[in-house]
Amino acid sequence: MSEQKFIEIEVLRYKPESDEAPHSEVYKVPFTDDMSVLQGAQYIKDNFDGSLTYRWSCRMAICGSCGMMINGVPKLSCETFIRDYYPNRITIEALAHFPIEKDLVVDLSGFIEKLESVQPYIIPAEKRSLDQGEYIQTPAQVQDYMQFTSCINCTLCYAACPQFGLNPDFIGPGAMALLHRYNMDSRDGGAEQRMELVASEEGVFNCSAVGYCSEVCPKHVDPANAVNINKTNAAKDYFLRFLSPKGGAK
Amino acid sequence: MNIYKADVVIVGGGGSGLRAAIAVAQSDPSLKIALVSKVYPMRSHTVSAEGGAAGVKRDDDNYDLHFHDTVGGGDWLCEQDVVEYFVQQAPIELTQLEHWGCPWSRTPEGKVNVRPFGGMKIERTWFAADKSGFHILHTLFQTSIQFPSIKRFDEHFCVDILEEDGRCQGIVAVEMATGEFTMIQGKSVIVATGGAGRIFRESTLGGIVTGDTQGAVFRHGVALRDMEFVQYHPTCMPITGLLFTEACRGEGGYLVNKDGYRYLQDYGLGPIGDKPKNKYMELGPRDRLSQSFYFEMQKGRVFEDPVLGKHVHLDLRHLGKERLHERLPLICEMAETFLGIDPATQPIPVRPAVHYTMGGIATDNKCETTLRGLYAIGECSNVGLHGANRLGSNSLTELVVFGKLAGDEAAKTAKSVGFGNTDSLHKQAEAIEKRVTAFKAQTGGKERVATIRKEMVQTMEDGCGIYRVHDTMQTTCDKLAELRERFKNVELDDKSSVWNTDWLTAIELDYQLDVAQAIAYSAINRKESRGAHQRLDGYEQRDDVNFLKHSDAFYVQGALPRIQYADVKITKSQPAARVYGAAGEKADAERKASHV
Amino acid sequence: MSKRKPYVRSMDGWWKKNPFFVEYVIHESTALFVLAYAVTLLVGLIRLGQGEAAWNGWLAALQSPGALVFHLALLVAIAYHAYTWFKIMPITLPPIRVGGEKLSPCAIITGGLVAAAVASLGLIVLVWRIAA
Amino acid sequence: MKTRKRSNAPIFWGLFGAGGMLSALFGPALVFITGLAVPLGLLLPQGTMSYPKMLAFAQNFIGKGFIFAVIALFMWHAVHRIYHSLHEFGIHAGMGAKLLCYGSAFVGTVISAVVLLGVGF
Ligand SMILES: Cc1cc2nc3c(=O)[nH]c(=O)nc-3n(C[C@H](O)[C@H](O)[C@H](O)COP(=O)(O)OP(=O)(O)OC[C@H]3O[C@@H](n4cnc5c(N)ncnc54)[C@H](O)[C@@H]3O)c2cc1C
Ligand code: SF4
Ligand code: F3S
Ligand code: FES
Repeated sequence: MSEQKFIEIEVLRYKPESDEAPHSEVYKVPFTDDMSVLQGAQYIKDNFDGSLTYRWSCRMAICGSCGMMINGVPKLSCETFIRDYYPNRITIEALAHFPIEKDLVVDLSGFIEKLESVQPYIIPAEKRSLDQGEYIQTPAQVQDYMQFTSCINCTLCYAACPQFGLNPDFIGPGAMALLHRYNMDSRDGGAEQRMELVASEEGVFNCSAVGYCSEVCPKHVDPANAVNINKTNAAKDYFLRFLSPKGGAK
Repeated sequence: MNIYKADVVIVGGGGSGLRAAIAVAQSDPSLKIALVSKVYPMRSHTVSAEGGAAGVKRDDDNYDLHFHDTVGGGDWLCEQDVVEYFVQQAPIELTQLEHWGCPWSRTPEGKVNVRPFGGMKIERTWFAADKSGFHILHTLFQTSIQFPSIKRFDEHFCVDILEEDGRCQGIVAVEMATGEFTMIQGKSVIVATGGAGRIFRESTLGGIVTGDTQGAVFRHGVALRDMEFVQYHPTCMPITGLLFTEACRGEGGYLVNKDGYRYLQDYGLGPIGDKPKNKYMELGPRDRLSQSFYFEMQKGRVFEDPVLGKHVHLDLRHLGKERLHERLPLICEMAETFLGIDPATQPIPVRPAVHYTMGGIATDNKCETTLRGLYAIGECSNVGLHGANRLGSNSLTELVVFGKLAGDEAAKTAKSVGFGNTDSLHKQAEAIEKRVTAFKAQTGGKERVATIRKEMVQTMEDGCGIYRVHDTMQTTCDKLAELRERFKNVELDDKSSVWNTDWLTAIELDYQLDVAQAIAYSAINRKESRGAHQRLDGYEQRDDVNFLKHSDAFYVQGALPRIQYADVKITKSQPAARVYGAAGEKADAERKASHV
Repeated sequence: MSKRKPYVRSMDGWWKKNPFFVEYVIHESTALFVLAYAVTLLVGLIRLGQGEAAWNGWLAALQSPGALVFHLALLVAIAYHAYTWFKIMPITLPPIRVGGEKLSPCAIITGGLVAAAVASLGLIVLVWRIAA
Repeated sequence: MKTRKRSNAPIFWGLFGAGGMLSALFGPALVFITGLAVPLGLLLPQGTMSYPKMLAFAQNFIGKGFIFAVIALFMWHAVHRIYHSLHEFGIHAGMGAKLLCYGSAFVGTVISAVVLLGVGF
């Protein structure tokens, strides 16, 4: 047996019912090389303090629940490995820019509202009945939007975006990626309807192209690209609506 | 306690729950729907499904073939009328998903493409790269947003159902963010809470796949059916149990033992062809593959590693980097992140892990349980589709086919009955609140939730593994009884209200212990080998005389579950030997010959 | 009554918390230099409008050591601005497909930098040709 | 659904983008020419920016346009970023800051236009 290795994990704890503000606590956790930071947190919960609270489920970087600030960087804790930090201390904290509900759990209701507001469903360009079978979509047409379908709603990009931190009303990178996904789908004809949101005061112009959102995105969605392409779209729409009577939203 | 009234209450925001919600919303926009889920719907475990969803698509395929694959795969424990309905609805529902935006992978002409899958005779698995479940779930969730009649209760934990006058009349849920209780009164209730695989130790399943709601329903006198059938997936990552999809084998991957030998040919799955052939070798059904691993292990022909333990290799190298990255991007990513392996140059260590619970809340062929007004769908249910062994890619399709059916049925029911008596239901709900809140008040015991859970999952793995014998199953039963006792001494670390997951896991565990008992007792009582239930203690053969039957476990307060047997509906496929590989082909030919 | 009490963290000093943000703030602050240069040119333009003497005065002022150091700083800052401008270009452009393949971010950045190099060289050569 | 106010950012954002691109393409070379090469007499011929030459340049249609674009757009680019930076550093000076930032670019634009028109064609 090789010697048991230990890592120090510093957790930003916050118990709303007894704490005024968050504070740090350090735990010494035994680990093996295949252990993720999420498993580190689970170890703490199972063995030291059952009140430690965090979200998780799939453990395979697909459900989007387990985002945390790990040494200041937004990451999925289930695919971040303790071995990569050893022998230094790991600090974990609730995702930045969101209100902390308890320990590592943040309030996501604002994000969910945004996600709902982008009309993230096919608004058919052309209605088709089920007997007519599937819509024809060539692999190239699929490629136009596929990248933006990969978003797992993990909100790491929100924790990365200072503009969202400064203005929580900003629709933000993740929701815009989803909006763009539908706009780019050949089956969809809803781009005009969605323009109202894109071009609004909560819309894309809050983004100053910091770009960190795309940097941290675990699924390579490139939400910064979705936001910024839509600045151009919104600008076009803005100027075109003076020219053509029906161009764009109100 | 808050009170909310909805026509249809749906518990579970996974693929099946969402599909049902949309069905209700579309059938009548005036029906109010409450969709309750302990996680945001897009976190549901459907998200993890990789391979795809089965439905007849190609010209050379037909319903009959899908039917026979399913029934044979299920070792004839399937309800055949249910399977028939299923195979016919499958392509319709999968096309519906396409219309809602699901990014199915396409052929060069722009039509939906299909891939081969274990146990399926013909390519009929619709897929969206290797993130099929992810795309299905997000498509359904996003589609559901357009229906204003669906009121979501996200991150609300359902602690029990309400029953009065022989009908299910609603549920009680805890809002996780506040710890507050809400009674959601309904005219009909659909349970869509997913599987129970987390009752086992090494599993491919997410932390939410706990099976607690099955336990709640169980306590209301509804049977848990065929619980002994637990599917082990043959290709999982050692330790974490993370899944490498069957599509790896569908695309042509090999399973080799430590001698580099494709050992499946020794277990009735050969011979090896020069191309992957459906139902041969690696494309055999999951139970067979997992069982072969077990024997290889007995023979000492598997790899052993101090960290990874016993395993074999899933070899994808011959597929080439390009094809791997196009068809199996998630697999490449997972192997890279979790194991530091590039599947294009190195074989992947794999072993079997618990993956699916065939058993579940017993329903009729319209998804209704014996408790009127209560429906169950998806992995938590047992409508009779999978029998003793589920074929890969049938369950994603099950979600949409039976989600739709249950939604339509529950909508009909909701329109035909009125609301029950709110006051008396409220009293019931308050009693439930009192019961589950009591966990927090319990002091003085020194048991930890985590410890009991750990022992439960270990004993389930020991006793109800790939192969089973009476003595270890008995040990498991005894251990579960002991844990039941010890559970009374649990003391929580966290007694607060806001986001108290310590408390919620205790509620979960309480129910899980019941479900675990249902599994163990169903298993020990089935004295034969069928599908995923394989015994080595004198019951190695299938016994159609005594056990061509569903086992129904009933809850008995303070005592062991009662196991009863029910007939299987057989319409057109009489039980036959379940054979694969060359033997399977021969049997198929014989069957055909005898039909004409 | 709900016992929730979400805690909102302050954004103070956010830009110090991550090297990525530090870089962002630095490249954003190059705007000050661009403004300073624009004002310098504007002054020059006004002097030009005021006649030859005024113009020559401005030209002379540019030769002062202070002005030279100032312009050296401007050059560094504005060159950095140009570099970062192209560095974020991949996120601002719609996907460009060449023969079905998406152009890589690296190719876009290189393309931008090459364009800037060509433009600069072109400008210098042009000025040189006109002047000669 | 809640009604949303349309942002009028496209105007400023458009100017910002144009100025950013122009300054990225030509900025370094311009600084080099006007601030270093000419004052130090490097590389370029003597009298590159002599009064007659510059006057002619400013009177020429293309030259006028170039000078105007460089000064005005550089300014719009810069003030837009500065305005945003104020917000980023937590200085929410509101309308005042906005007026000051964009106002100065506006004034600069007007002055350069007036001068450029003044030098004749
Ligand atoms: C790794 C993996 C890969 C798979 N691949 C395939 C495949 O390729 N093809 C295929 O056909 N099948 C596959 N499966 C199986 C299939 O994905 C599942 O059977 C199916 O997704 C289950 O869906 P569901 O709707 O029943 O439940 P889930 O998606 O698990 O959803 C359960 C829902 O119930 C909610 N819930 C549970 N308990 C409570 C409670 N107490 N209170 C409130 N809400 C609650 C949860 O929040 C969740 O929303 C795979 C499974 C796994 C694990
Ligand atoms: S865009 Fe990327 S980072 Fe943002 S929510 Fe989606 S997956 Fe997460
Ligand atoms: S980090 Fe924020 S500012 Fe824009 S590019 Fe990304 S949304
Ligand atoms: S646990 Fe699902 S993304 Fe990490």
